[in-house]
Amino acid sequence: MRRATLDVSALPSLVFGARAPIWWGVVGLLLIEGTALALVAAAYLYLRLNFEAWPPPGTPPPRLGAATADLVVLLASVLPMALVDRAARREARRPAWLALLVVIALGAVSLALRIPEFHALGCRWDSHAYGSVVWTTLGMHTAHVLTSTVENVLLAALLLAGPLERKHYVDVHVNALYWYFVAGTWTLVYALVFLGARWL
Amino acid sequence: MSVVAAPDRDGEAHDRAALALTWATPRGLRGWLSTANHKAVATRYVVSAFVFFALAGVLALIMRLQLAWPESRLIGPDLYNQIFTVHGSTMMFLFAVPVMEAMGIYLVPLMIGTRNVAFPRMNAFGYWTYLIGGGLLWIAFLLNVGPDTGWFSYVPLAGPAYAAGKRVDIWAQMITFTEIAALVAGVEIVVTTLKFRCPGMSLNRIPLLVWAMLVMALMVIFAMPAIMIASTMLAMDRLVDTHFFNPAEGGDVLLWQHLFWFFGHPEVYIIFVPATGFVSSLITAFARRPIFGYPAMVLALISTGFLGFGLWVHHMFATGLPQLGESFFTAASMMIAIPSGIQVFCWLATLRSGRIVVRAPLLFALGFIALFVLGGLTGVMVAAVPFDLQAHDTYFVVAHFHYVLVGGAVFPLLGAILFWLPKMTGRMPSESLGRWSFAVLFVGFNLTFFPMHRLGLAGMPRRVYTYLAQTGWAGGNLLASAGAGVMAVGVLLFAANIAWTPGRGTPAGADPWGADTLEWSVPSPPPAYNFVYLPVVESRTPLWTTPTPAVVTGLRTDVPEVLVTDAIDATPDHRHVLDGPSMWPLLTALASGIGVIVAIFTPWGVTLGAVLLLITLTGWFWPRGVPVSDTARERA
Amino acid sequence: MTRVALTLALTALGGCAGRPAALDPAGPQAARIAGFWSLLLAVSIAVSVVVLAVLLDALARRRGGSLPPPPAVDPRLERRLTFGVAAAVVLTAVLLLFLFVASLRTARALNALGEPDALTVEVTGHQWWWEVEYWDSAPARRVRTANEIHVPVGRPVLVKTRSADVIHSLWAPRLAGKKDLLPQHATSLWMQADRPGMFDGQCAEFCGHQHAHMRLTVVAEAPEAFQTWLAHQRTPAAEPTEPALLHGREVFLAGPCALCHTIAGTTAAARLGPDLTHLASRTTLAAGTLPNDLGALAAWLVDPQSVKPGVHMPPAALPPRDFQALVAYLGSLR
Amino acid sequence: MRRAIGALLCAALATTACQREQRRFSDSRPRDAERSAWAVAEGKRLYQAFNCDGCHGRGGGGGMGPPLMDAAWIYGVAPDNVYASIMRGRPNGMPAFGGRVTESQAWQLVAYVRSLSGQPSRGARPGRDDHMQVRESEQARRAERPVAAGTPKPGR
Repeated sequence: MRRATLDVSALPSLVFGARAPIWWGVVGLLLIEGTALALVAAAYLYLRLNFEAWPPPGTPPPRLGAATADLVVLLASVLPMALVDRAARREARRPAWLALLVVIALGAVSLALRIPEFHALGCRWDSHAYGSVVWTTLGMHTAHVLTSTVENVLLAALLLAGPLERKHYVDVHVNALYWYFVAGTWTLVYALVFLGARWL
Repeated sequence: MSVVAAPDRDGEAHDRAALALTWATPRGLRGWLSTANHKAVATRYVVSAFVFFALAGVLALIMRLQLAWPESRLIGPDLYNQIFTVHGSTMMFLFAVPVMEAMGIYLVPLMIGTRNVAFPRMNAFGYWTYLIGGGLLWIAFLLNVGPDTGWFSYVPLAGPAYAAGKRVDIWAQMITFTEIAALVAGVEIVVTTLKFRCPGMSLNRIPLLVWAMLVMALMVIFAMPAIMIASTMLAMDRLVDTHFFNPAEGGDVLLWQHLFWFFGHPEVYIIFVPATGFVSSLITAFARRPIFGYPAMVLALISTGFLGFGLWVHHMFATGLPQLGESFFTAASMMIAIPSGIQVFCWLATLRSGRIVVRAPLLFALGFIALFVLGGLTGVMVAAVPFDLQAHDTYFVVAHFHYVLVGGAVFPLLGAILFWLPKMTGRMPSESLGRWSFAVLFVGFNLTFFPMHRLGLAGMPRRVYTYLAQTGWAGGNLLASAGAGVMAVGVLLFAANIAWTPGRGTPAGADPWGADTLEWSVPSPPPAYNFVYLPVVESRTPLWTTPTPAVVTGLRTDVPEVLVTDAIDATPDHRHVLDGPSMWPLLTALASGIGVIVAIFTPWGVTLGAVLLLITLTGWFWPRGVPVSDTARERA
Repeated sequence: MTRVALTLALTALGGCAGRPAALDPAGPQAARIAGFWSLLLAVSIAVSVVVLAVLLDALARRRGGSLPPPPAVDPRLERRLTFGVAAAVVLTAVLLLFLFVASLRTARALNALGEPDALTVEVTGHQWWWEVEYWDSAPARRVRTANEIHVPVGRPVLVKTRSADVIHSLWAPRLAGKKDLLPQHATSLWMQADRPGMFDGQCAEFCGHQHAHMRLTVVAEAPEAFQTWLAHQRTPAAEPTEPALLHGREVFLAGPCALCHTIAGTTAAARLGPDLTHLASRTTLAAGTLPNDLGALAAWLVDPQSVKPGVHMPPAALPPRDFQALVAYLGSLR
Repeated sequence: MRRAIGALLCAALATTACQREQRRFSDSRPRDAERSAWAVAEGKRLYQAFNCDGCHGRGGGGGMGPPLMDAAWIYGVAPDNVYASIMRGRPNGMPAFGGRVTESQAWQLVAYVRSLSGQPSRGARPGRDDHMQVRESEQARRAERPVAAGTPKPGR
């Protein structure tokens, strides 16, 4: 019985970008995290309607120092991550983990800056609804930075010394996507938490 | 398409043996716990969901027993509140959404001609997380720590001030588990449907059931975060004194209702949309013709998906919102009746112009049409603000949502179970038992829920554990309770049919119904790798138009490799090796489970969970053993 | 088959014992909604009849017994069906638009009830009873009662609703739609009774253990009768003359009752529980759960938990003589 | 039959869990109020309803009356001592609520007063209430180690 066949053995087994299923998986994660962050922002604005003064009396607007530095650090970190991404596409192991170490360092700086940022909020999570929503927004983004940095460390360890396979370059490539999301959403969280207290 | 001599008989046998070896799951308990096969995980999901359905059904019977006559002292208010809350929460979070996603995870890979879902291990992780969530709720309930503030847990009643103890915390954490599982399955179905279709299955050749699952999965991705944010806020309010819902400190009790119903209404469409997919498959198979108006049906599904997010405020018409807002949401709530109408009209046209063969699965689809039209119409009624002010939070609404959820989703689901049981178990269910279970269920359902329309208009509010004799509600409630008994008999008949089939049903073979989609081209029950050679599709009804399709060759049989195709017109793009079985998904689910459950008692549970997750996720991610993809063939 | 027969019999028995409350309006609000309902019902019956007819017709034409191979689709029938489905969809859209316009008009009519001489009543929801207050600029003339809203017939009433704890929902189906009582946002509800009578209602938003027994009665009476009732409610409790009643009052003031309740004219002025100044003039006890007679009052006082498990009222652990005197005294508070 | 399974599982798992969730409306064993989160929450409601916070301050911070959230106990921290303080009163202004507060209410108040300084199990202590937040909720506070304080300074 002669049936027409479609031979696919010549097709590549390593692809990058939107061709790779893992890319879509990470985009799915970003949609979920993005929706969650957007809803927390919506709750922030909704609660704003219950206050005459924002932030409420007795709570100073948050100091901008640490947060602005954090903004610079995170936006700057996009550059080395782009290098990691290009190195991964070229499957160049050394430049990939070198650039990744820079990103990890910047991530660590960002995490370190979070401590003064939480103090800069000028209130506790249980002071009032403003404190609750501000701590939650900042806390959520900090969790993203933490998980993404831990993931970077894991990938760097794999690139440095682990049993690396060619398919892991795709993981490094899509991990850059998640980092861009983390750095990008910081602008929204920064505007909301630190500038929102002044303009809203 | 190169015409190369098809692999001859023993070449195919060799490939079949190699594939069986590559895609096999290790034996024994360890194998059972570590499987990543989409059919194994999906079957467990469906079985667990139906166990929870039975448990919640027993609770419904107890509630009906308590309400059978006025001022009954069978059950006190405290236990009754727990029972109706666990009944609602189990049906919505532990049965309806998971079982629809599980049917998707079972059927989508088979219907689009691939061998597994996109991320097999994550799929297993999703199931274990769901199971832990279900266990948490039911063990707590049996320990008298079941939530007692309703499946929607409105604040401030569910807040720290008026809900003492850990009951509502159990509910909030159960939500976290079930929503993680739902999101995982959602992403699985989206990526599998977009990237793993067999060659030739362009967007306009995707079966309607797969379209329904895709729309559901996308709705899950955008709806579930709302309930996770809301339940996390509630848990924080209750455990670490945040003030999201504290009116005295700037919080807002309506914030909870907005966040909950922004998830709540899409959730009921997440449950309903896959049911339309089942009905389309059933009607296509038993009207012996392709579905009428395929493009209209797909557009109806997509518009239902979008519109579902635009009408959540119709649950809050009685909270005194501004007039303009209410009219907008009345319009949106009425507009969503149009896509549903389109689907019903297309089904009717298909039936009208087909040569109908009546079998038990089709009866459930026909029963669905009758019940869903009634439910949809009462939906249009409560969409209008003036009438909703009379009907809101009464038994009229209880009748409405049981007509659209039981009539609109459970009936098609039961029809789908009967339709695909031969494929899952290899044996045919009993036709007479199927018909009898439908008849008893249909009569019992109407007997139970139709009188509730009248009870609601007579002033009976929801969630009352008893009522006074002089209210005049005794007759309707007794009738509803009797109907519930009949419905229970119907469920038992259906369960008997399912239990009887694997043992003594007649062998079904690959295609007992002569249906049109790809899953009927593989043996029943399908082997672990589904297709020896992936099919090439040339039409919307592959088995009817090209019974012996062209096949894809060249995929490796020594590694679990699948073909990844382009998202739009499914042209082959590259070969992709999937992960095999592993224990890490179970361990990761346990790690997150321990963290979330301990977090009920102390906030440090979150840190404990984070540390455990770090360990298990590292274990899951860290590659071990022979580098699979870099084998000699690749380097050559 | 006997079970089916039994349940059918029950249908006749339980079915239509009179028109349901929401469709037996006694006020303009409920009347408008009932009118709108009959429009909705008519449209729904028509649509469901048409759909079921088409379904049964399609089934009646079925031919094949076994599973024949799929036939070629007849293009002429296909075109006719396409036209039919398109017409049905357009008809659906038009019907929905028509219902939407009707809904808007009804909603606007509902909100247009307000007039200058409207009576204002403030209702505050508590866990599991209704505090009803007739506001007046002079504090002395303010009347506070519980679980009953007296309204003059024919005069619009603005019910300002608020909650003291969780979310409740005030609903008297024969008079108007329901409105939630929120602890934070002040909401209001327009209501008017066109004929005298007692119109029962119940809390419609789940509010805890005794949500089922949080009932209220709207007593509509002629304007003169309303004014005499209001004037009577303003008077403090009558001074007891008989020794038993005097003793009953002492027991009330000395015991746990004065810690929660108010009786105008005595030292008891706590507002945790309902105002008992004119308790005996009310038609029901315990938020519509018990009829207002001495036997029910005694049963309620001796163990409230047996009547409404979970209620915040403690049992009156009093010696029998004091208990009888207390019951007699409370029964005398016309 | 379901009650049997519940009881069995209750024994198997942490028994304090179901004890904490016990809603005994007509209280046969009022002294056990301390282990039931619902009873402690009722005690918190009564603490505000009977105006105990008027003298002892919102959340037991102290005012005319001595603070109840610190470690110092003038008349002893044991439930019976606190019960006696409530029902029979104490010198320097603590009225006797004997006839006015019923026994089960008194034991709920005792349970709440002891939870102000974190005595009963953490799981049973109430969270924040829906009023202005003066200080941490009872469950968020550190448990104090009770110390017998000296005789009260008159007229404090």
